[in-house]
Formats: sequence, structure tokens, C-alpha cells
Amino acid sequence: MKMRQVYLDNNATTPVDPRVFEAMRPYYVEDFGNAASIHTYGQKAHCAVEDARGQVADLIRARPNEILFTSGGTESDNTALRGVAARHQSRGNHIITTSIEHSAILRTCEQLEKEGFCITYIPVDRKGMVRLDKLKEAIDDQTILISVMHGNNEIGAIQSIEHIAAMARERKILFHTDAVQTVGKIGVNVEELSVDLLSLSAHKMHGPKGVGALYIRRGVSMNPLLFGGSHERSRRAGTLDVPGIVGLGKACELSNEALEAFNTRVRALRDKLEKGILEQIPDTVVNGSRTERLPHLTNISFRSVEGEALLISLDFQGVAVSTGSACSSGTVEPSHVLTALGGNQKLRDSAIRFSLSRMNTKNDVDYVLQILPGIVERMREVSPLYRAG
Amino acid sequence: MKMRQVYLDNNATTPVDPRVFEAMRPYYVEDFGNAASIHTYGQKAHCAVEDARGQVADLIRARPNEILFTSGGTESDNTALRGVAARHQSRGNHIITTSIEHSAILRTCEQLEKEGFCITYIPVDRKGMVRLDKLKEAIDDQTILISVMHGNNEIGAIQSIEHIAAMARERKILFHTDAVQTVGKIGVNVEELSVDLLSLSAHKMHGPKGVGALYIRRGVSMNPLLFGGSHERSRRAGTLDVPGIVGLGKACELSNEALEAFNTRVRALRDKLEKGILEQIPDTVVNGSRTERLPHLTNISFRSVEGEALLISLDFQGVAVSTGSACSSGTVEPSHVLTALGGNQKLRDSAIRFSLSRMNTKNDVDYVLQILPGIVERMREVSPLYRAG
Amino acid sequence: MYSEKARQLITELPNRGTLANATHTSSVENPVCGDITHFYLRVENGVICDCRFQTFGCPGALAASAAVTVLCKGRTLNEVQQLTRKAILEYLGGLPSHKLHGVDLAIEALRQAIGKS
Amino acid sequence: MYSEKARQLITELPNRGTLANATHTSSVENPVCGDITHFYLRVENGVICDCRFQTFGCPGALAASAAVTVLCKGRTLNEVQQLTRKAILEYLGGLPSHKLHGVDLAIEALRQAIGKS
Ligand SMILES: Cc1ncc(COP(=O)(O)O)c(C=O)c1O
Ligand SMILES: Cc1ncc(COP(=O)(O)O)c(C=O)c1O
Ligand code: FES
Ligand code: FES
Repeated sequence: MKMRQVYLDNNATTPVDPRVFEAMRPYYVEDFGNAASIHTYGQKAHCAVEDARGQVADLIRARPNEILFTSGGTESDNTALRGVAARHQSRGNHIITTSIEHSAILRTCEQLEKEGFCITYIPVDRKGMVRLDKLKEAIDDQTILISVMHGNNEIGAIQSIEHIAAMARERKILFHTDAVQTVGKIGVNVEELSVDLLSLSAHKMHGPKGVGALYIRRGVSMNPLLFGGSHERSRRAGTLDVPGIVGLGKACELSNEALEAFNTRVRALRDKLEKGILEQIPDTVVNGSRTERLPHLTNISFRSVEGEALLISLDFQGVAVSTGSACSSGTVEPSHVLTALGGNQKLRDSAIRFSLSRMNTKNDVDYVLQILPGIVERMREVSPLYRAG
Repeated sequence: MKMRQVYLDNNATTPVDPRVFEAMRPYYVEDFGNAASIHTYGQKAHCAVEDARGQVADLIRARPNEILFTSGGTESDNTALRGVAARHQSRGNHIITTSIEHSAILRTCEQLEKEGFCITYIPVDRKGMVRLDKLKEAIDDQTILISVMHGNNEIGAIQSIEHIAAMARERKILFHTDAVQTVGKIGVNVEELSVDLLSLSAHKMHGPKGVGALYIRRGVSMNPLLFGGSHERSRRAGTLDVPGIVGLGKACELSNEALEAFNTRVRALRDKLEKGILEQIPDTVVNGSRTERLPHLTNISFRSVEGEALLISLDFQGVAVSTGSACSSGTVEPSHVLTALGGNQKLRDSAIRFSLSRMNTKNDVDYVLQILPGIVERMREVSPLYRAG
Repeated sequence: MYSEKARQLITELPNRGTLANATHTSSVENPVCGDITHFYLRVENGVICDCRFQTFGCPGALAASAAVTVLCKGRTLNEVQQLTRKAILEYLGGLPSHKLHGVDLAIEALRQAIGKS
Repeated sequence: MYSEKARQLITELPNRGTLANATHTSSVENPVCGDITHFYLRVENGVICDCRFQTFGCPGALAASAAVTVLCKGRTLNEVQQLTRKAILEYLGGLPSHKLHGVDLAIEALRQAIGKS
């Protein structure tokens, strides 16, 4: 008998929706043209790409020509930061971001520091909410860009982007948000958020890996990151990944339709899981805000239990979870996000992120609630740190 | 009755081989894990990626850990140039390349010029061969990198890379070659070529779009282009495109097996096509070297006939060709490669590139030879420039 | 990308070639793209009774020039003077946006031809 | 990634917990990764007749510590002193490369335990 498989690591990546795959399929073997070619093969590919551009734009309420296709969230983030930095350096050399950004932002900022830019990392409070007072203080007349993530990948904290974007707009500072974890999960409207730049990635919303997009508000000028052919109106060189882009478009369309269900059904599953764990397993604590939070995940520390050991024990029983950011080298490094929240270091190393998707079922949650207490109990029996109560 | 379809634009992009697609298929909906995740889903993905790395390495006779996966040839080229430039700028600010490189190299070089680097563009002779004497002259003690393409995408000219790489090695200068158009078509051996860096792209060899690789010789140090997670041993951030990478690996394996056939069967088809055109249609001339050339393409000028008009007329009859580089914006700009060869401007605007693949048949060639003479004749009847003889 | 009408014109290239007994001719080149159009008209009593063209140029220029010859034949010089970009594009069923200036080339060639006899 | 043996040890965690009547104990922490191992041995006439462990650490550290307890039980202190990294890894059927230092943690904890009585 095959073991039950329960995938609860949807913030790391999601299964491609079979309908997305079907949409992509014709563009590999048959309609394989290069979207830049002017013959019929090329024009078919070109049309497919433009349809997808419309689907992406629709989901975030942008105009199609404000959508730039990239190779994923990481490239979108790199393009936003480096593109603005390079183009606007004559106006100033100061960039503001936060201490809980994804590494695609943090590492790029570190590189920009080496190149002479000045970066301010705004701290967060114990709930993971960016300190708006500190952010306001940090703005000066050298500030050219503020980048604050929308929903955090590890704890799900949702920042009040409209608020921060308004602050930036008032001072004529460009504003970017990494919305890789929110687009397709909660309503994201670039007009309401009032952002200039926004990153998204297909594989976090049942689309394929290796494709994403950067929303660039009309009129925002920036340098390309990839130079070469004049694809994407000379804003990003490289032959377009036609099937990938079609998949991103379809994933956007399907997510759009499922937004409501996500917010009700998936949220209910998450709540059931979280409540079950907190009730059945003593000495557990939820990391980060439980209110300003994405509806599909919970990050829980199991006191005195080492996270990776718990992860592997769950894996041996068919349950996939994460200890934090999986976007790493396959080794577990202490989470900079949980570190930024402050608090006990060992509790940080005991954190498990459960992230659901619209493909999860009540049975999935029941299975986890059935096996998890026993595993945690055994791991505590082996833990030199555990004293019950 | 459906019109016959003949695709002879394989330098722009190739159809995915059905066996490649079958290899990729499981990694979308089922084995969809993130290769950086430590649970079973992640490990399956990780193993698939490492198998593919081996397949790529095998094709070019490299070691697996010398293969870096990218989003395509453009990113590979950008990474090579900018990565070396950024890391080695303390040693010098001079880079040598040629006037017939792909725009992914040329535009990146132009950007580096804006950032203070000094670039020498070596001219070519009338056959499209890089002037080695000029190249030798151009080397000085500020030179940190030489980048010369292996096979040209428009005319197919193959440069004597071993020769140039040896020159570079002697002077301790890093050497990069853009082999996007040669890998999988002729034997490419990084040891024999003695290169430090080599770009390749899957979609030029019946693999998927949006994935490529950069060979980085062990010991060569360079900066990343994309910053973020520590994927690819911190040399390129971004969630790995697992199915795409699997497809690249499979495409490498299949190309490896088909190399011999490519060099005989595809070459014979190309020769038949070229000979047929030159014999049946007066006032035609082959652009570039006919000896030091890729076996699968011919670039022919049809005197007094405008290239794009001929391209479209062929397209109306089901035949896809190109007027030069298709890696562009969908508008036809004069070819910088044919310009670099020198000669008549109108002849340059009359050029058509026919590029074959292992999927083409004798019937394809026969069909083109059947319809092309009539089309050219009609286009010459309408041309104010044509005087027969 | 190209309408049925444009495809037909590009494929058949009606009225192509020169006219030995032309009363009006022109030769126009777009300096940017290098496309060239020649017109040859035979006008009798103010009516264009025959009309030919030659074009070295992109599909848009070919289609537009051919369209103009078709639209001109049998019309008076006066009528033809009113021939607009819009009318030609309508006849063509549109052109790709980066090919629209092919119509201007054709109109310019027509104007030059009927301007000088 | 983990061998059958390692999986089994991590799942069952044999010999886990403390030993009330231990004659030898140790407490070791890897300062880099923060993994902690405690060993509890009861030695009679130079023979380890019982052995327990506690570990707060990664799966590699858990598997290695458990392996060491299994390998120690019923052996003499002398024999156990010879216990190598290689022997433990062999018993484990290997470990992922970035988990190999979990074995060193277990060996160090064993050494400390039998070093002091
Ligand atoms: C918040 C956030 N930003 C950026 C990324 C990077 O996106 P990608 O995996 O498409 O490179 C991720 C996930 O990896 C993420 O969670
Ligand atoms: C010689 C050469 N280099 C680089 C590229 C760019 O590769 P990609 O299309 O994968 O971005 C191409 C093709 O577009 C090419 O022909
Ligand atoms: S490209 Fe200029 S008229 Fe055709
Ligand atoms: S991670 Fe260091 S011993 Fe496990």
C-alpha cells in the first residue's frame, strides 16, 4: 500500500494545475515558434504570449503593457532593484527595505551596498509588522526606492502596502513590492496598492517554475537587467519562454477564479490545522501575526524539538513541510525572518511552516493531526531540552 | 487540404523533441518539488536536476559541477560578461569581442562601456572569419576577457576557437565563447577548445525555451548576475526550473546521439537545398564562408528581392525562414552580421537564412525548391531594381 | 498578421511591372527603411486608364502599392487626389502597426506621379 | 537521501532518554549548528551494559547518536574507544554530505562520556 502523501509546502512551490499544463502543452512540440519570428509559427507564439500578458494584467488590475515577463520572482526582484538603482542613481543613492525580505531582495541590496548604495533595513515588531515609524524616519532626500514585501514567505505577515506606498508617492520615491507570495492568494490590485513595481512568480500559484513577471507602472523608467535582443520592448532580452508564459497566464486566470475559495475553504483548513496542533500538542506557539496574515499558512514552533528533525520525521510519513525558506541550498540556515521577530533562539530552530494550497483537502489536515502529536512526543523524549509543562 | 508546413528557421528556435517533452512531463503535475527542499518531493527534483547536469556536462565533455543552469543563452552570455567584468575589474578594464556577436553579447558590451569598460570589437573578413591578426594586436595588459562566438547564428561561420583560446590562455586572459548555435549540432569539447566559459541554450537543440547553461571552468571566479537564495552553489539565485532543466538534459543526450547524423544527413539536405537554389535561381549568392560553416544552414541573397517580402511570401505557402536574427522585436532591422561582412547594402537586405534541423526531410527541401523559383521570379517582376543577367 | 486581402495582393502582385506608354511616373524612396516604389500611369482625358507599380520593399509596402494601383484604375485624377491613408487601409483590411508607413510610401508615390506629367 | 537504516533510527529513536543509574555521562554542543547531544552510560566491569542518549539536533545528529548507542551496548570501553567515524557511517549506510558532522558530534559525546566517570 502506498503511503499517504500530503504536500503542505506550497510556499516553496506548488504543483502545476493540470489545466495549466494542458494550456502549455501545445507550445512545445507543435506551436513551438519563437515569438519574435514574423512568420506564422512566430505569430502564433506571439499571440499566445500577448494573451497571457492580458491574463496576468487582469489578475493584478494592470494594463498589459505594464507586464514584463521574467524567469521568476528572483529575476523580477533583481530587475526592480538594480534597474531602478542604475537608472536613478543620479538622483540619490539611498534605498529602503526591511529585515524580513526574501533573499532575492536582501542579497541584491547587499550587492548594491558594495557598489556604493546606502541601504536602510527597517526592523519589524514581534508580530512581523514593519515599523512604519522607523520607515518614515529613514526617508531622506537621497532615497530613490523603497521595497517592502507584500506577504512574507515564512510567517505570512501582510504589510500595509497602501500605507507605505502612499508615503513613498508623497516624497516622489519609487515603490516596489515583492508580491510573490500574495498574488493569486489574496486580491492584489496595483491601483489600490498604488505601487510602481511589483514582483510575482508562476510556480507559487500552480504555474510552472522558471517564469514570473514584473509589473512596471506606465511611465516608470529603469534599466534592463538582461541585455540583448529587443524583446519585451527592450526591457528584458532573451527568447520568450512561450509555454512557460502561457502557463503563467493560465495560472493567473485560474487563481483569479479561485481567490474567493482560497480565502474561505483554504483558510478554514489552515485554521483547523493550526487549532488542532495548538490544542493537541503542548508547548507550541504560532510565530508572527495571526491576524495580518496570509490565509493559507501557519508557522509554529514546537518547543525543544529541532525543526529539521521534525521535518524529516514528517517526510518519512509522507508529509512535506518546511522549516522556513526553502529557497536555499538544501541546508537549513537559521531563519532571518524569525530572528528579526526577536525572541528565543531555540524556539526559532523549532519552527515548522505548514503552507496549504487549493489542492489540499480536509483529509490532508486530518492525517497530519493524526500523526504529528506522536512524532513530537517521541522527539521530545529524545530532547535534552524538554521539560514538560 | 492543409497546406504543407516546412520549418526552416531552426536557428531562431526548434520544435521540442517529443522524447524531450516526455522526459519533462512528470515534473509539472506530479514530481513538482522545489529542488532546494529537503523532503522527498524536493529530493526527487534535486536528483532530476543533477542527472540533467550530468547530461549537459557529457555533451560538452565538462564536469557536472562546471555547469550552471540559467534562463537561456541570453542570460548565460550576460552572466559570463558581467560576472567576469565585475569580479576582475581590479585587474583591468579591457574586453575584446567581435563585430558579429549575438546581440546578447553586443548589447551587454555596450552597457559595460557605459560603466567604464573599454571594448574592442574585432572585425571579420568577407567570409565572416574573425581577423586573428587584429585580435592579437588588440590584446593589452588591461585585457581581462575575450569573448568570441563559436558558430554564427546568421551565416553559420565557425571560428577557430582553439586558436583564439590559446592566445588568451597564454596571456592569462579569460576566454568565453557563445556556443548557443553549435552545441548539439557539431562536436563541442571544452577541453579541446580550451575555453573558460561557454554559453548554450536548450531551445536551439530541440529542448524547451527559457533554459540554458553556462559552462564555468573549475577555478574561474566570477560574480553572480542574479542575487538571492544560495541555489547553484550561490552562483545563480532563483528556484530551479526543474522540468526545463530536465528537458535541457534530455535534449543534450539526444543531440549527442544524433551528432553524426546531423553532420551527414542534415548537411546533405542543406547542400541539396543550397545547390538547388543556386542552380535554379539566377542572381543568388551565398553569404559568408561555405567551408568553415555549420552544416545545417545557408544564408542566401536573392538580388533585387526584399528579404522580408520574400519571407512573407514563403510563409503564405507554409515555409518558415528568417531574414537574419529573429531574436529581436518582430521588426526587421538591417543585419549587423551581413553589414560586418561588407559588400552591397541592397544585397544584404535581400538575404534569407534557411536553417534546418534533424526533423527536416528530403520532401521539405523538394517543396522549397519547387515553390521558391516562382516566388522569386514574381518578386523580381515587381522590383524596380532587377535587371536580369 | 496580414489580412486575406493583403495576402492576396502580396501573392498575386496585380499590376506589377512598368508601362511603356506611361504619361505619369514617379520614383519614391523611404530614406529610413530604404523601401522604393515606382508608379507608372497612363492618363487619358483625366482618367487613369492604366496603372502599374514596382516596389522593392517590405510586404506592407508591396500590399499598399498594389492596393493603390487597383484603387486608381478607371478613376479620374481628381478622385484619386482624395485617396486617403484610411481608404487604402480599409481596402487592405489593415496592416501590422509597424508596416503602416508602407501606405505613406504608396500615397507619396501616387502624389508625385499625378503631380508631374 | 537517508538510508533505510538511518530512517529507521530516526523514526524509532532507540535508546532515547536518560539513565537514572548512569555511571558515565556527557553533554556536547556543536557551537556552529547548535546541535546538542547527551550520553548516559552504565558501565559494569568495563562493559557498557546500558546506554541512552538525548539529542536536540538535525536528523544526521539523531541518527548518529542513536547508532552509537546501539553499537556501544554490550561492548567494552576498550572496544568502544576504537569506534571510528567510518564504522558509524557504515552502520548508518551513509549520511548526506552536509550532515556528516553529526557523526562527529556523537563520537565527541561518547569520548567525553567514557573519558570521565
Ligand atoms: C517572497 C518571495 N520572493 C521571491 C521569491 C523568489 O521567486 P522564484 O522562486 O520564482 O525565483 C520567493 C520564492 O522563492 C519568495 O517567496
Ligand atoms: C548565438 C546566439 N547567442 C545567444 C542567443 C540567445 O539565446 P536565448 O534565445 O536562449 O536567449 C541566441 C539565440 O537567440 C544565439 O543565436
Ligand atoms: S519597412 Fe518601410 S515601407 Fe516597408
Ligand atoms: S546540523 Fe550540525 S550536527 Fe546536525
